[in-house]
Amino acid sequence: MAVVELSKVGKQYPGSDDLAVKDFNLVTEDGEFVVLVGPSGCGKTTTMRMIAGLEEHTQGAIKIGGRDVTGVAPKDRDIAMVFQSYALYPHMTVRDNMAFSLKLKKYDKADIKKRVDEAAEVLGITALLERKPRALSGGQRQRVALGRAIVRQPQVFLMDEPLSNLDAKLRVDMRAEIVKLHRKLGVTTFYVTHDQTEAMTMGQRIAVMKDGIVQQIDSPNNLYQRPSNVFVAGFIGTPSMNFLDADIDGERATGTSFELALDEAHRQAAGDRSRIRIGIRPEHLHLASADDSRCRLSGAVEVVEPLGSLTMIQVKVGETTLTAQIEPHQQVAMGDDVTLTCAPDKLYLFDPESEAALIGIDSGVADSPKH
Amino acid sequence: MAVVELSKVGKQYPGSDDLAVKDFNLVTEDGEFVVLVGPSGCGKTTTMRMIAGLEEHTQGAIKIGGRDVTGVAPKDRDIAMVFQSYALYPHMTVRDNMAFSLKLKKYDKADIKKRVDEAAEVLGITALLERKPRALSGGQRQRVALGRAIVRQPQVFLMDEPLSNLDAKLRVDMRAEIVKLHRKLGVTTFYVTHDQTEAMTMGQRIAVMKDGIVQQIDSPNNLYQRPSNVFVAGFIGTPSMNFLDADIDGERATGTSFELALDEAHRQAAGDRSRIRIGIRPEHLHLASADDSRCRLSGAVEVVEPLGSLTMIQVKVGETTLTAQIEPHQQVAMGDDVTLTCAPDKLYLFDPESEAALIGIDSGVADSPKH
Amino acid sequence: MSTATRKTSFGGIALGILGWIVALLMFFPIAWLLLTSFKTEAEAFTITPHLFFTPTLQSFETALSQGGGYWHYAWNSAVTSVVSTLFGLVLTVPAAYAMAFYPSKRTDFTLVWMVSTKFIPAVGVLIPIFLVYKNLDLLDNVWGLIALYTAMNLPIMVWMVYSYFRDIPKDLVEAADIDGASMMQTMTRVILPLAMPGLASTCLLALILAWNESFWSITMTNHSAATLAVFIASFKSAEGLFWAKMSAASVLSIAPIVVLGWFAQRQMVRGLTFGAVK
Amino acid sequence: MTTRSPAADAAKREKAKRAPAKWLLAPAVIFLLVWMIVPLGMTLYYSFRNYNLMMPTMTGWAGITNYSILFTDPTFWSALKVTLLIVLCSLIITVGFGLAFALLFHRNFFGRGVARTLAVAPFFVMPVVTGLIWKNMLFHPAFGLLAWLFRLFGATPIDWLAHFPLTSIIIMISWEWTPFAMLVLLTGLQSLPEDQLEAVRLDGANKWHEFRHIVVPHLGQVLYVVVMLESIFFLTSFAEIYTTTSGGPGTATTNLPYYIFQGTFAQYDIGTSSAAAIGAVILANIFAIFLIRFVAGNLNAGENR
Amino acid sequence: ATQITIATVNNPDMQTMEKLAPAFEKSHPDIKVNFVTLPENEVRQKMTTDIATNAGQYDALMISNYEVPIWAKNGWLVPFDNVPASYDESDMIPTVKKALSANGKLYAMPFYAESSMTYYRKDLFKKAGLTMPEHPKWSQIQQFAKKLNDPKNNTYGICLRGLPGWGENMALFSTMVNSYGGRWFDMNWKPQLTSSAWKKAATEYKNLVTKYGPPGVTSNGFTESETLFANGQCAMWVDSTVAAGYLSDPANSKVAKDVGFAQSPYATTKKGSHWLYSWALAVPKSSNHKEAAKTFIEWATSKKYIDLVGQKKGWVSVPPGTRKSTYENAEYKKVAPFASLVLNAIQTADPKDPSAKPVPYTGIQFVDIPPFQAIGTRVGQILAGIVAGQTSVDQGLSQANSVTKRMMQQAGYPKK
Ligand SMILES: Nc1ncnc2c1ncn2[C@@H]1O[C@H](COP(=O)(O)OP(=O)(O)OP(=O)(O)O)[C@@H](O)[C@H]1O
Ligand SMILES: Nc1ncnc2c1ncn2[C@@H]1O[C@H](COP(=O)(O)OP(=O)(O)OP(=O)(O)O)[C@@H](O)[C@H]1O
Ligand SMILES: [Mg+2]
Ligand SMILES: [Mg+2]
Repeated sequence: MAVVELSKVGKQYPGSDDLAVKDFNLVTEDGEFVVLVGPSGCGKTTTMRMIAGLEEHTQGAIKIGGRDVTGVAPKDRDIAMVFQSYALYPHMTVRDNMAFSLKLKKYDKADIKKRVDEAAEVLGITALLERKPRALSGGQRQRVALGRAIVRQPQVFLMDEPLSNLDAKLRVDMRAEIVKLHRKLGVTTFYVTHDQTEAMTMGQRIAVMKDGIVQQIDSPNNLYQRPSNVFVAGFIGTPSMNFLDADIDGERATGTSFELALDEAHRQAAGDRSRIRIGIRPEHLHLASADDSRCRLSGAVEVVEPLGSLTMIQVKVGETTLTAQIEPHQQVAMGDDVTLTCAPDKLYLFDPESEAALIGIDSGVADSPKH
Repeated sequence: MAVVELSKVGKQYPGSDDLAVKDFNLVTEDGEFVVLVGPSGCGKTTTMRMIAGLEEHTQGAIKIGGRDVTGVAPKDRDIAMVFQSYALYPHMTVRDNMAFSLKLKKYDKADIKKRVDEAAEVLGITALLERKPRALSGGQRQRVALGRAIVRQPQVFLMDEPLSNLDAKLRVDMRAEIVKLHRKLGVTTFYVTHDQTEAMTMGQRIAVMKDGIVQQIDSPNNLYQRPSNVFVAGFIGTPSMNFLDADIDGERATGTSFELALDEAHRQAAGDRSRIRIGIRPEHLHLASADDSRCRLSGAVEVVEPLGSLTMIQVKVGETTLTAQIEPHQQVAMGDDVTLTCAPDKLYLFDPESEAALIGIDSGVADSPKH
Repeated sequence: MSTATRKTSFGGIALGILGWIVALLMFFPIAWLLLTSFKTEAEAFTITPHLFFTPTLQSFETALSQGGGYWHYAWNSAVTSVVSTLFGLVLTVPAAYAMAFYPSKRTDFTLVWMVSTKFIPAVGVLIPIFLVYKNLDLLDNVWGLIALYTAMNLPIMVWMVYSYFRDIPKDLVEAADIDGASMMQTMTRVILPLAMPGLASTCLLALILAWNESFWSITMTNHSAATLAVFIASFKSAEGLFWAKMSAASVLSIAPIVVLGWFAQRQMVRGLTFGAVK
Repeated sequence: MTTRSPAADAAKREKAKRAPAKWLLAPAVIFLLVWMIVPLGMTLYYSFRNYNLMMPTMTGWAGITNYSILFTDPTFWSALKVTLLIVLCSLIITVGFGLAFALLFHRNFFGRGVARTLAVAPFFVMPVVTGLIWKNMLFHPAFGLLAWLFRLFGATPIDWLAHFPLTSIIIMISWEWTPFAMLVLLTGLQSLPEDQLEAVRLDGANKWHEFRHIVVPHLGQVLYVVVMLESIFFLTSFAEIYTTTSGGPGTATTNLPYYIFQGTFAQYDIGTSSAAAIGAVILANIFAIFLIRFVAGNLNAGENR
Repeated sequence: ATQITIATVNNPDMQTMEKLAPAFEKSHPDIKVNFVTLPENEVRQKMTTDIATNAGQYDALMISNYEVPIWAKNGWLVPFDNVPASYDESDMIPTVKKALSANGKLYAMPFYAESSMTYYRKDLFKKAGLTMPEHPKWSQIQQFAKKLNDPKNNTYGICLRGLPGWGENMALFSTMVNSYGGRWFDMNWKPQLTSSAWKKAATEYKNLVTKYGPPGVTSNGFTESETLFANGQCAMWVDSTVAAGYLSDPANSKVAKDVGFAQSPYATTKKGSHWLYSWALAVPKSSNHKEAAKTFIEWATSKKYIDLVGQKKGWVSVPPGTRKSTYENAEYKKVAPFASLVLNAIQTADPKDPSAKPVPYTGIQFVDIPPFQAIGTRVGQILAGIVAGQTSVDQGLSQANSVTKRMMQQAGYPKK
């Protein structure tokens, strides 16, 4: 229930030369759900810790609810956080761990009990309430850590990979619960995850970071459709986008053992560049049916991964290995020579030098209103 | 490079009434890659710890390489383990953490350096080698924990969610590296994960556990196609399988606002049951095109989740909410009334009482040889 | 087959026996003292030690009544050591907390400085302190002794508590911060419970040091504030060697702290593993 | 508006965040300051004065006479040597045995609680009583138990305090302080994260490796405390010497505190004793700095955050 | 009532005084007496710090004839000017009175006084066919010791003080030095510790205690030796006269019947061969209750008090050596066969003339100057070192000599 403003926020750890986070700019909306993603070590946790006040930012300014919180102690920022390392109090039972902040706020005993019980119910840890953390499994500890945050109604939620140790099913449930909670309380939330599905389904906006620098902050769909550069394009979407460097030759882009037709929009986007980087998502590559000659990539199948609902194959095209997602019933074996095709409007173009995006795709799907 | 045999292995934690693991039976092949999956707290870590000898098994017997290891100290079992909690040595640098076991074995200095450097390279932590764990991010720590295991060539690898804190891209890379390593060394490996893709792609066999009891141990494809019961069916596959209880009425199975045609095989499997539980995977549900009348489920769309490469929708059919996976270009909005359809041979049938499977599906895809 | 019985291996038994040997050897001098205190003087003072004898409480009776009565000294000992330990704790915990969780460049220096004050031999500052006490009218005064002991133990307590605090993972403090705990609350509800074994050892140490202190109590008190150290000293006389009586007095003087120590050390080694930090 | 670098700003904020810490620290610091500065200042002052309790007429500034008297006294130097010997030997013994005992009592065995309780008991004993017990009942060449044991095995009893005075003192001090080391280290062992031990076991470590590479580094901080505190007490050990050997025979067991004590209570020469006290303080600080620089550098690694 | 605090040594006689104090309080209802009773060293430290810093914690001090003249000279003590006639000052043994006076004024009242003498076991002597002369020589003592030494049966030839300390081994040893014709200082305050008399005395002493003495002699002081003798483990013992009563008391002593007495041994001269020591009560200037303190002291050192002890504790236990009347008392004579010997020793001990050669100091077993306490302590330690075999006699004595020289210089000697 507060707007969080980060302007040019940066962090340099003492004893380190590089900035762990650099020039982070972001103004959330009130009650927005922002997801931070990025490779390991890119500065997500650091950003969260700066918002929480656990780490002093060494550059820029942070405002919460309009107030500059520089120098404000964590406890006065009214923030709840799920730590990546859980940081449970080892000497307290699960119940006490969860009730701790409420007790400090002198909530009514009955009220505390109610809230803790509710949260435990939601998290499926009711049976564990009287245990100490050391008698819990990894996932159970993580849920307690989550529970400790959600019993509160803070101004801002910070959740650092709160579901990373849960199985898929529980994860989906927890995800839904967090979304529900967010919808109910409308608390501005920062959420770190490395799970694409989580990021895409939960985030109203997603900030993609790399090496401490924010690459793009945008809605999930926009990130998917119009990534701002090669990094974002490659990072968002699993399996990740295939990249091919090609020469532009009039209407066609050609490279070793492939040839692609470019439509008008793409040609324009490419401008007068003679070399271009093309991005194709695995789900847009299909086994060439009949003779769709406009877009063709041939090579030998290197890997076949049947995943049940679909099958992933890797095809060596020239020097590049492309990943394609095919239907499970399409029988392909390792070593087969196959030809892949892709609709021209599903091609992403990038400048090979600057790696900036030139054109994305438009799946026609707008971001659905979230939460 | 050793066969691991678990016979009727069980574990009861002191001070706890329930068994954390019960009657675990498994004989690996030499060099097999076994994945353990199951909900949080089901006993995966406990199982691993018993194999490692960190926890005494209170029932049954464990053999490694034909030798009963009951009472054998962990250090004499020649096992490498990646801990869920990392368990890095806080006072050693990353390099020393990784080199430690080799130093103990009095490997040659140069050899140690080579191995550590190689592993660090693979894990992308070369730049961090001289840091102490406390100056690492969560994912970096996890990779160090992994590195500490893979520099060795033990008899058995135990990996407890070794990639849970990594981003999708890195995870795919790491996954590939682990598989490569496994192929190279042929070390029998137990691998805990809650990531379906990891489980399906890496495991030669997957053990699905629930409440300390193994539900099914089988190849990934078999698990997907022929789950032994409702739990496994629901647990394997994301999003998870939809279940509908229906009355059998000759050739059809009917329930509130749906009606499905059963083919011969299914009718036979159902036997003379009058009530049946039907399972349908989201990827087998499609928006009904034209008039496929054999299998029809109608309801209102509750949730639309566009994930880029596909869109997930939830449809309320009778009292049940079904998840379906549709193409992103199929425009559906919340509140729309839709009709879903499913090929009859994609239906799973279960006994509603015992929850045991009656018939699975056959996608025609055999397990590809792995590793 | 259950394997839970593995613990009783041969090595385990051997180490257990070793443990007991160590314990008995260490305790032996005290046991001997105890034994002697129940002997008559004649039995106590023999070339060949008497192991079997009829115990007598005679020595205790004499010892209890010496120098105006044991209880007066015991009470003073108890008051000075307990109160000085409490004072010490009140000063120590905040200081150690600040140093452990909000370290600055000066922290190390402060610590060294504090500890370095302990290196001064007591006799070296005896005359100055005596003069100061004389002027403040604190000679032979329980409060004077308490202040002395507090100062004497403070650096040690700070140092110990500091080191125990440093063992506590920092993210627990951070978690408490986030949970909205004030510094005070973090200290009392998170840090102190976790550092309990450490605090217990520290307090015990302070208590023991104060209880056993003899130099200051002999020089700064006469009677009204005299502690057990003075009581013991009064047995060292030219009257002859009365080992039994002296042993009885010694037993009486160390008994309370030994008993307390035994209880406390159970508390301190209770064991607390951190299961919460990943 | 002043323009400051953001980094300096952050540093300032960092400082501001620590501000309450100052207040927490203040009472202890002020208390100690008053307690130590006043007497120490007076001692320093006296060390430059002529001040002998027995000769009230001999007063006035002494310049560095007291110091020159001190430094030309061979006993002072031998006291220095004795002090260091006591500290070093006792440290090695107590820390060594303390660590061994701590590990022993960290294991579970039958009656461990009771055994541990017995083993720590010596630490609770007053140094004065320790002196009495050892001097009279154990070391005594005629009536001592050790003498009896020697005779039992046909050996000639040793007059410990006369022939091995320093060894005897070190034995007594070690007997008293080994339990302390053990107790503190045992407490330290309790907080050793189980998972690190498990990791190292899987890494193929035997008990020694486990101890050397995990336990010792983890105990680093605690070990450091033990070494530091024990150094303090050993440097200033007095009661044991006072009750047994009185610094003798000769000056074999006269350490610095006892030397100062004699200066104060046999010579009543406060001036020279003060100079010696200042000398002791300087020695102590050298020791402290040594410990902090070298020992801390090696052991501090065990910190756990 | 006025509260007075008295610092005393916890010797048996002082403990008796403490126990009898209620009698005084009864007869002087306006005075209440508190005791601070500690061992000699501790109490001396406390008293010195107190009096030198003018702290005024004590109203009466139990000090010895070593301190009295020095403290009196420092102006720390109040003289006993107008002692009531009933006190009968003239009854005091003159040597004792002289030792407690300075500038002709009495600064402390003797509580008890002692000299030294030789104790021996009549039974053992008889068995060995030996006789102890009235006034033995050290050489004779050595011969006896050699004959009587029987460690197998836990009987040793001779027990002598070995515990370092100016009041312990040095007290005895100084008398030995004196009787060998040695002295501490020449008339120019030059230390004489390397003289042949010292060497002879030291060699003799070492010889006696190491060859014929009990083990662990360096930790035997008066107390330990007394216990040993009472336990029947010494054939001879040269020490303070106060032990006579204790040793004759069957309650304490296994050898009460067999103990014999002789004069203190001598070598070349009888001068200074036995010491004079007295515990006496004095009033410090810093006291706030000087009159009350005096009243108490006069009571505690009076004839009446001696009678009181005689009645309550038995006549063996009365404080000896202070009053002639004690030695004329029939009851005392009855229980104390040694009485005349002791009286003689005390009366013939002359601190003013302790050595065959002239000396600039007073004191037999000590030198009555402030630095002596430190010197005696240090030399005592060196002597113990000699006995323990740490240094040779020559080395030890030359070390002792230079230590003494240093300390004398430090204390500003020779004085103009
Ligand atoms: N030390 C312990 N004492 C008592 N119970 C324990 C202890 N450790 C684990 N348990 C319980 O045993 C069960 C199995 O735990 P385990 O750690 O094996 O789960 P897991 O399958 O690894 O779960 P996760 O995926 O959450 O890590 C859990 O219910 C847990 O609460
Ligand atoms: N205390 C520290 N001192 C120095 N460097 C640090 C410290 N903590 C983190 N870093 C470094 O700062 C960078 C950012 O770390 P951060 O923890 O924010 O990463 P992250 O995005 O949360 O990664 P992950 O997904 O692996 O948790 C990393 O390169 C890390 O190594
Ligand atoms: Mg992180
Ligand atoms: Mg687990």
